[in-house]
Amino acid sequence: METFYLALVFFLLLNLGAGMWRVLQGPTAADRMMAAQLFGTTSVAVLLLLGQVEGDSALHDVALVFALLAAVTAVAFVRRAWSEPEKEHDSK
Amino acid sequence: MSIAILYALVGIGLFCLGVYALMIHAHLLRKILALNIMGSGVFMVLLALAGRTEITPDPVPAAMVITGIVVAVSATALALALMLKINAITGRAELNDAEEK
Amino acid sequence: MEALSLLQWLIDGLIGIGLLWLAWRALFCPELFKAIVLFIAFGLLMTLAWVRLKAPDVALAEVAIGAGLTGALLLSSWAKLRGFDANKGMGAREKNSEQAEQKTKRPFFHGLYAIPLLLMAVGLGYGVLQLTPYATGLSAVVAENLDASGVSNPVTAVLLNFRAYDTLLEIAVLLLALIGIWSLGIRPSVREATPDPVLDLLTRFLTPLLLLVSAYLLWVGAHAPGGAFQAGSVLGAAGVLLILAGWRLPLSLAGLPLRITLVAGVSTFIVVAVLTMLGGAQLLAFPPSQASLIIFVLEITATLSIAAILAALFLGSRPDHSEKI
Amino acid sequence: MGDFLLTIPWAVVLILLPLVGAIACFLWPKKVNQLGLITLGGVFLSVVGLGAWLLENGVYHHAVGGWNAPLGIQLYADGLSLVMLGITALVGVAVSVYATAYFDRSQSERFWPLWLFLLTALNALFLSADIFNLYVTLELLGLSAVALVALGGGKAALNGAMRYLLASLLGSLLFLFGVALLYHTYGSLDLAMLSEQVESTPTVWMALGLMSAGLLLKTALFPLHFWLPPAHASAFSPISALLSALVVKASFYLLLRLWLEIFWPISGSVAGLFGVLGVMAILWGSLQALRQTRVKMLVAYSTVAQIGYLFLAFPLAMGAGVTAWNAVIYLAISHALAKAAMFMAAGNLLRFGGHDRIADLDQLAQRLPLTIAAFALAGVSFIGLPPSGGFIGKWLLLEAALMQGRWDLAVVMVLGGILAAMYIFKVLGYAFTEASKPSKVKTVPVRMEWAALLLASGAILLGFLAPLILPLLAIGTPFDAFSGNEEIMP
Repeated sequence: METFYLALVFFLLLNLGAGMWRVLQGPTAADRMMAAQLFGTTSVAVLLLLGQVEGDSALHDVALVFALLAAVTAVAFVRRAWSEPEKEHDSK
Repeated sequence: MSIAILYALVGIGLFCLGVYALMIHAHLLRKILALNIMGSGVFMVLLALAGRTEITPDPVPAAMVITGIVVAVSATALALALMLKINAITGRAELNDAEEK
Repeated sequence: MEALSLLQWLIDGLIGIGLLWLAWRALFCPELFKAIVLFIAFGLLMTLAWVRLKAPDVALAEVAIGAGLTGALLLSSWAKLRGFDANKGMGAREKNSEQAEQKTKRPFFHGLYAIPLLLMAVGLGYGVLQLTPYATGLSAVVAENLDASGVSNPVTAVLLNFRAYDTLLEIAVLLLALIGIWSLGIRPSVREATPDPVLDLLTRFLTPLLLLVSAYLLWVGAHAPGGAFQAGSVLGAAGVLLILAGWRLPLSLAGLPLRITLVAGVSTFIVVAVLTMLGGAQLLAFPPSQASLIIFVLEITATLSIAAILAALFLGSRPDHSEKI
Repeated sequence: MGDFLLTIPWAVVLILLPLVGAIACFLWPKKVNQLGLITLGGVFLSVVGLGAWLLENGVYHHAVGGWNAPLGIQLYADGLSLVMLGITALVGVAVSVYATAYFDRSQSERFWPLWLFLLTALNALFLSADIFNLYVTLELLGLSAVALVALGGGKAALNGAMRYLLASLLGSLLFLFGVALLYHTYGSLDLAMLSEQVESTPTVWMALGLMSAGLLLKTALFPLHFWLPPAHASAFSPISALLSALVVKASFYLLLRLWLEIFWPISGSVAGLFGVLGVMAILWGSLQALRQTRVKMLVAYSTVAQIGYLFLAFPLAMGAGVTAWNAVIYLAISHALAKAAMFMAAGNLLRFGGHDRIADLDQLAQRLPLTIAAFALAGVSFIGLPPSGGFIGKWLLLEAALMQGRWDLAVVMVLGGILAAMYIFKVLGYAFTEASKPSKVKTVPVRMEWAALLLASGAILLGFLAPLILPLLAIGTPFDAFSGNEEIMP
């Protein structure tokens, strides 16, 4: 079972790589931010799995805080950095 | 080689990347990012090397890293505020040597 | 078993490479916004690394402070940089300055920097590899004295009892950073937050949750990962959320009451220090029988102060001045 | 009564009192001047108390939290810490009195909390014997110093503050890296424990290199001095005085402690490098000072040069031990007094004429005699003329150099003195002549003139006090450990 969980963790980490590609490619700021959010969500899953593997319930707390703080960062992005949605295309 | 050493080496890599970026970038936000990444590198070395053990890891480096993270966020906040102030006055978020003469 | 250990290595290798790659891209990709997003992702991956290194206390602190608040601070500062530019009618300013940045890059000279740094990296790596394979840390001493510390989580014991003096100075550093920022006299950003129904709903839902989690972390810190810093930064995040939602501290509270909250953490430390010394003991020496109570009191005020300071750091200007302009 | 006073833990008071003062100033901005001056008075008395205690009992130890090393943090005070604390209190009182007249209402509200945080950091740093705790005090020191520089508010001050902040953070992180390596080698953060265990391994060398590099950057030794002149010259004058006199010395003190207590047994030979950098700092700093057209810039570059002298002691200590260390501490404290006085005098000039262009000083010798006298007296100490404190320091250093036949270093010391004379007289010369275009003048508060003059006289007086101060340095002498190794050194 442990091996299965760890394999799952590995798979999820590879997924993060895909998310990274989105952060780099954009093309809009929102795309990048969404990708970073996906990063957060996947990490929550990784944390829960690792918590299962190591039998450490503290990791559930980490996952919880992770999920909550990701929401705050997203709000910071929407409120502060994403004020002019139309002009935001930093095509590059 | 153990996992502790692996992470310690990653920490060294982060530290050196940070120093390099700190030196070559002109934009202050980049310099601040560079300092943060350097800091993460040092914290990683500090904590990773505590993992060279079979029993429960040493709590003292963990406490030191938590202290370090708090100090780092304080310094970052001050640096960002200073950067904004410089930008407000000079219109550029860069150090400007000519102004100092 | 073989597969298990291989998987462990693969996971750690992937995290390590991911960290280096993210750091590299965050530092050297041409657009600032992208760099910040990559840095936030870097912080998140850092959290996984701390977990792998069996330091959930640090992971909690990293995710709350390192990734969460620093990320919000960076995003907000970036937006303000653009805001300044826009006010001056230089919408394309950032692009220009970034192009300028590209132009001033002189690869030859930068290569000169890279060589000694590479040597330094190799040297440091060698130094680390020379260490004894087993740590000569303090875990044994900490475990021995844990019973007298008043808490059963060793990291909390170190932070609030064995090395409480560090923590005192550290809260002082936080307070100092805030005072330093206030003394810069930055005008608060003029742009008022427009009301947003979705955000209001989210805030209403998230704020109580953050409060609850903060209280939980504070309570759990005595015997499991958690404690004042983690609780304080989650509470501070609640403050950041409220600020983002357009909520402002009432003016009647923005003066002395706010300042008292900001200094409460460090002041409690000082009061406890003085009391212990008046009792004839050493500075910050807690009698074992009362240690857990003292630590709890210290943690509560520290949590409140840390939260207030972090939220105020995010605001970036004195709240009692903001209403005047 | 005397016994009761000796039971008060003065070292702890020295750390907590300024912190309480800073918080009080933050809470009640209307009363900052009174609160601040009371705090400074208390700190000064506490240093006296600690001195009395040390004379009575020898070295001071305090296990914070009741936990001994390696678990807990140790406070430690010997003669060296006492002298540094004393000079901090002395300069601190003078600058504080000066500041009450220099700053207006809103400026002093911002100045006082930051300055008291700086004082907390300095005192905590001089008293700590734990390398991680030292890292935290270094950060407290760096951030408060940067915030103080930024108070200036102008382009130059903000630029200087930012550069200073970046250099300071880089320095702290280098230091912390060294701390990490030392901790993982020996499992302890306590200076005394580390000094017993340290041996010559690659990891320890790495730690030594990182920590020294970080501290050298903070001390602004040539060629790492780039951040110092802009930061020190663009800050408000009392703040420049604090930075040049005290903050730079704090990281130097730490460097001295580390080398004397941890690294000395293994690394005597590398000290030669410090000597070379010291020589270059003296020459480069003095020549740059000579080229400056503004008084504050000149004084700031003079700091770069004077720091060079402090590093000459490292190579000399190999053969001349205690003499060299005494010399360097004497130089450090007389530089602290004289440089603070000089920056205050520069502040007076700025207040008086609204500028500090050297060429337009316009007969200030007649119009601001006290200030020019302060400048001249401080200059006497830099040049190293008898009977100043600078003279004693240089004399001891020359003696150490000649004892070992290091003629090269002796020549540089003399040359540095001549160059110092040239830049001091450059300012004084213009202060006696009439400028081509007279500028509007403002009155300078009497307090500001006297504060500068008294400190400058202190720098001269130090020359006479040598028989009193040198024995203080011998309390728990940190130089013993090193003289024990004297025979081992080639």
